[in-house]
Amino acid sequence: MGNLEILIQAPIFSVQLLIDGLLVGSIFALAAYGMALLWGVMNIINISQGDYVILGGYVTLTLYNAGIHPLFGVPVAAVVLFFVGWAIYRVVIFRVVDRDLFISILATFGISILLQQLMDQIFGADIQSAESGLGTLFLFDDRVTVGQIKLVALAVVIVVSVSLVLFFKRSRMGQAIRATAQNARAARLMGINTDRVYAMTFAMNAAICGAAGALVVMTWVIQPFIGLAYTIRSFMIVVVAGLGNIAGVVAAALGLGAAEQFAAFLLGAEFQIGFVFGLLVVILLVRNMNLKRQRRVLK
Amino acid sequence: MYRYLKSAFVALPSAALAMSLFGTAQAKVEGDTIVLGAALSFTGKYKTNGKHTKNGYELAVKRVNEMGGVKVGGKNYELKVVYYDDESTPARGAQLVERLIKQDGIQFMLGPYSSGLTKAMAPVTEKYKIPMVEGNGASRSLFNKGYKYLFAVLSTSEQYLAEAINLAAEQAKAAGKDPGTLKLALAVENDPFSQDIRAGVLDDAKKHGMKVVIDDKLPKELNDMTVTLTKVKALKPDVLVVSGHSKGAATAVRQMMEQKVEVPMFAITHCEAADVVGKFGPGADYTLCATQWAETMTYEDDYFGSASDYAKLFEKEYGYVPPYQAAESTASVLVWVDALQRASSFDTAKLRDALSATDMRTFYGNVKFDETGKNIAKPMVLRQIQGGQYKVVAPTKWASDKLVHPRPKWSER
Amino acid sequence: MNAILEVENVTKTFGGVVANNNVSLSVPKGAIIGLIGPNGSGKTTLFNSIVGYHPIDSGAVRFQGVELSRLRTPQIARLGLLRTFQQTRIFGKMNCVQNMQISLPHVDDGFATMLRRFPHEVTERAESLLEFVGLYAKRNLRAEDLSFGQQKLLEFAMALMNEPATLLLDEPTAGINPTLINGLIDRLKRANAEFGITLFVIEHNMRVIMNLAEHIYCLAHGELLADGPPDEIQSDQRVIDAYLGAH
Amino acid sequence: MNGGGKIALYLGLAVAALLVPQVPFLQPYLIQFAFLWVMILFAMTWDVMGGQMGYNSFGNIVFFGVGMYATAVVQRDLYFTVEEYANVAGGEQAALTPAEYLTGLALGMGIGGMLAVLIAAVLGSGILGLRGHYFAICTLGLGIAAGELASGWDYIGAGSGLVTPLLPDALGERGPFFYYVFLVLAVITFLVLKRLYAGQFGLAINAIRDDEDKADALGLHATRYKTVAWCVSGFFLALAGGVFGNLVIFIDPTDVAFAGPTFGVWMVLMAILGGKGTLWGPVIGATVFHLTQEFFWTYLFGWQRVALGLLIVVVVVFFPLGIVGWLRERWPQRFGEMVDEDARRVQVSLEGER
Repeated sequence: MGNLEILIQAPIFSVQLLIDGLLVGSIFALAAYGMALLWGVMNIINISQGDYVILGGYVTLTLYNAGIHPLFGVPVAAVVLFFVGWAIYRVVIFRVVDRDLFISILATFGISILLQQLMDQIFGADIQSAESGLGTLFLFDDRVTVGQIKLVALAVVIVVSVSLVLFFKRSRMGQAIRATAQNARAARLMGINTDRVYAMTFAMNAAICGAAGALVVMTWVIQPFIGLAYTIRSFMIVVVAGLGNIAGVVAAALGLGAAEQFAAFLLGAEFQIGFVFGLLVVILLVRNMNLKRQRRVLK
Repeated sequence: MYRYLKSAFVALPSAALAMSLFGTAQAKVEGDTIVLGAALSFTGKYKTNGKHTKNGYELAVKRVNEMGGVKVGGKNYELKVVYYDDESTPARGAQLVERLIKQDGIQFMLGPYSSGLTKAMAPVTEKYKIPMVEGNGASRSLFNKGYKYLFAVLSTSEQYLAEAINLAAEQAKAAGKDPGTLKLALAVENDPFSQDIRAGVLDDAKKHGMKVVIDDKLPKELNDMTVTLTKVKALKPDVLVVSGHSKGAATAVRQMMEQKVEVPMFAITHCEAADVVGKFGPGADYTLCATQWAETMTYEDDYFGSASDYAKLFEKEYGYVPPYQAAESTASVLVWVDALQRASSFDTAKLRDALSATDMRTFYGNVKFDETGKNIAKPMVLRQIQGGQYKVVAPTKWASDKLVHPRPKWSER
Repeated sequence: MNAILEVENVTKTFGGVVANNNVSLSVPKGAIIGLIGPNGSGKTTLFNSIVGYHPIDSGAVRFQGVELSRLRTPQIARLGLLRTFQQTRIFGKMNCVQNMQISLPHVDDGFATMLRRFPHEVTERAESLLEFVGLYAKRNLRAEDLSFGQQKLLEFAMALMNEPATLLLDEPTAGINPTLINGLIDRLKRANAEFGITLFVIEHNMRVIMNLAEHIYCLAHGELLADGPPDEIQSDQRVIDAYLGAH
Repeated sequence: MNGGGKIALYLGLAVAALLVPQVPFLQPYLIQFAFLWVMILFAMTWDVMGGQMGYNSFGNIVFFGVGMYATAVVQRDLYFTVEEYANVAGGEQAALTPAEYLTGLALGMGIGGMLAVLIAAVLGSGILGLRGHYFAICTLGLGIAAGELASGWDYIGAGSGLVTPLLPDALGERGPFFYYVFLVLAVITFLVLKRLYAGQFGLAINAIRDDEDKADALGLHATRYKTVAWCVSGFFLALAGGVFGNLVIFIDPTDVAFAGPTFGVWMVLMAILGGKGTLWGPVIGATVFHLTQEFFWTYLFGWQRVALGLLIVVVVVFFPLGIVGWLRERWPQRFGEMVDEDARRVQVSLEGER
């Protein structure tokens, strides 16, 4: 465990890992929040979640290649993805909303493969990135560096979260979505057009992911086939945080981000993704053991 | 609507059955055309390099045909290549090579892109005794299996960055230091090709007695190297070697720049493929890049003229500067042409012997195979990016410029 | 008569909400016992506690002298204490005969029994029980294609196939066509008399439970309110108040 | 279909399958057929869990990979040291005699199969407690984690992969050899599953699929059945994986062994396409899928994966019952689902008793 020694002898580097992890986690939080929204409102687990993130990245990249500053990609990707999400809902998702959960999982898996392959065809399989040109903050004698774009990402995450909370509290659509989440049948009886609510929810989720993707392409790199890792992270965060709990989602996302950085540092970078997926298995098992001890009423 | 959809599910497979079973079978030589076969990555993670490979093959075929084709047994034949898409996965590659040999009757094989795919295909061609000339499978483990029908025009991957280690040792000696005091950091992707690079580097480091302080494997889904770079900052190695195809190159150069990581020597592969100069401009300066071939080299042949002539022709044809992956591919076709003409026969056993006796000059470099089938007549070169230009700095024979060592600190640039 | 099932001071809370508070009751062997109470009075929770769907907070449940509160549902079922569900549960994609076959008692199951094919006698018995509940003609239909009432009957037949010593029935007549109810009561009684199965029945339909049970317990707000023979309960003011109060 | 017809059908299929390698114009396609048997194995073993038991696993590929690696490692370590194998000196191939090759293969498959059973039993005790989508996603994570783990483990070649020994010349061509090995494996798997489904095991896992709580309430040893089902599924997948490694020769940890995004998804799709939860569904589904895929590959050059994604969506959304499931829905009488008209009288009289 030579890596552990480094951290013990130079604890400043764990600050680096922590800061990086938290900022990374803030981007996970966006995608995870979208997933919680879909899951809560429509009872759909969206495997193509990560692919919307990557697609948002490509939208931003297209702007960047056209000479526009990639920060504009955040709103633009959100808007474009909103319509993509709407279209996907209208073509596929509305047919699986009320069906068996596994059908929606598999259908979104299909969409995921489809999106990946289309992105591969259109944008190529190479990794690409957009330079925000924002520079880097240097702390502690240059030993801790923070890309300013990551701070921007954090700011965007905060803005999006706050506006989402306001949206759900204040707007009519937001209230309709909450009502549908609680009881779709009752909402329908109350005259809420749940189909519209679902479409809106799905499109909003895609938009949130799009914004996250814009941040990803500026912070790291994108490539058509790396979406699934974001999906799994989102799922894991939601499982830990629970549905409809934005504070919990953010906290879990930040925690995951930090845990990943430390795991990669200590175990070696090649085990980072394996760590994420292994952690998923462990979390689900622990959760299940806890559930077993708790409430089960069968009628 | 649904009903039609459902009947389509029954109709489609029947049609598929008929078509896939009775697709046209081709022979190795059709009339006056010699048919070569290749499974390449047209989709998936190696898509871009698959395209370079195909363009390399195609340019060679076009040029050879323009210049009168291949003369075998007193008759001139045109060349043609049959392609399949291996989707960048070895499972598919193994399936396709069978298909090329058994269904399409291909007897003259060209290589796929990447060591992994070549590893999957070479044993099959070996089994059927079909010669394969390849330019994109560099892993040295391909050449210790005793394959008799595999020929590679490239330098094997353990040579890619070994030169950088020797360079560092030379610099240390010149500065009056013992190379044994140098600290080495490695961050290498977890795939056959990059792991071979690692093995080569480790061998040379051992030779000089260098100490390896970081030996990270990078994941295939790499998009962030912060943790490795944090270790670099903590342990301050003298040489940092990164290899992870294009994404490794791009990520490393970018994050080195962003996080102002200071290291005296920084050597990577795939600079050209990742276009680090175009993407990161001055941030890419002073990076050492390994390359199989550079258009500034002084090789020549009858088909393309000099290396730079080839580069011009390629750019005219496909609109971009040829990366070495394309040049290797073109050279592979030229090796086939040479062997076919010398053997003057379509017999695969004779062709194998002709191939193993190859000793020729091409725009890409000299080609002469050792008994394991790898090209031993051509060195790897190391280029350093200086002011946005690739300058050959090693080996000495080809060096056009002097190495800038150590890298200037970020604050002094 | 000795008690086959004894519930002693069972308390169960769900996150602060007391679902059962200090409930004690006993079911004598061979009897038909009723359990009534307004909605939300904790009847189903008590059933769930007895058959081990969730751990109880305190108290004891004994079946034929065996303490159940630490056992899990399938183990309890194998002891011969079976329950049916308020919202009928059957194996929808399997046909009625298969539903019956898999309901065979699993007491002696080992790894070898996994491979067992069902002998003719089992099928015979399955069919005769289906006939007993009037589903013989539909035995080859998928269970999900049956009407709701028929599914209830099937579930009952499955329970009989399992040869339990005691059967807990959660609202056996809920949702059943009134014209079929008499037939069902008759079959419940026959199951009790002919197969010797002790019945413990949650029922909302007063007419049914008065007709069926020989002794009735009444729960309200998670506590045992009253117990006694049907006539007594029917005229018990507290029970009447509980029902009225609940509405 | 009556009993005699059935036997005739089975015999006909068996004879046809055995004769394929003898037909001259099919000779070049034998490896394709071998892949077809692999696909059928994939679909059948997945269906034990996903179709028959309702536990939709995205992680069955783990067993495939485990079997493949176990077999390859046994084949390697039985006759070579790791060092020797990686660096066969003097240009001599790592050639085996037929007896050595077959011993290694058989032993490796045996060990791989047992290892898969062990893993299924150990993992199953925890993971099979998860229900529905939690199980699906958990197994998805498991499959990918296994691939990543294999990519980091040097003993099995890590990311550089592992090369399996070549088929010795004395055992004939690759085509017929792998054709027959996979044919035998597929047939054995089919027969074992057919036998299992015919008895209590089949009904029990069907019951777990339809309503696990009810199965629990009836006293069924649900956990035992679930674990055994996963072990059975894993065992045959591991055997298939062991041979598959020898067919493909080069084992890449994420693209060949633990190939979740390709094989892992295909096995689900094939079972659904054919009709999950039926005996013949996976076989038919795999056949249709394999042919369609070949068709896509040949005629949709470069766009085949797009078409595949589209196919998944269309099948899942519009055709979730699958071919056999649809037939069954369309003509339930053919599958024995009908009211027994003769017995109707009995029921009427019972209902009319009072």
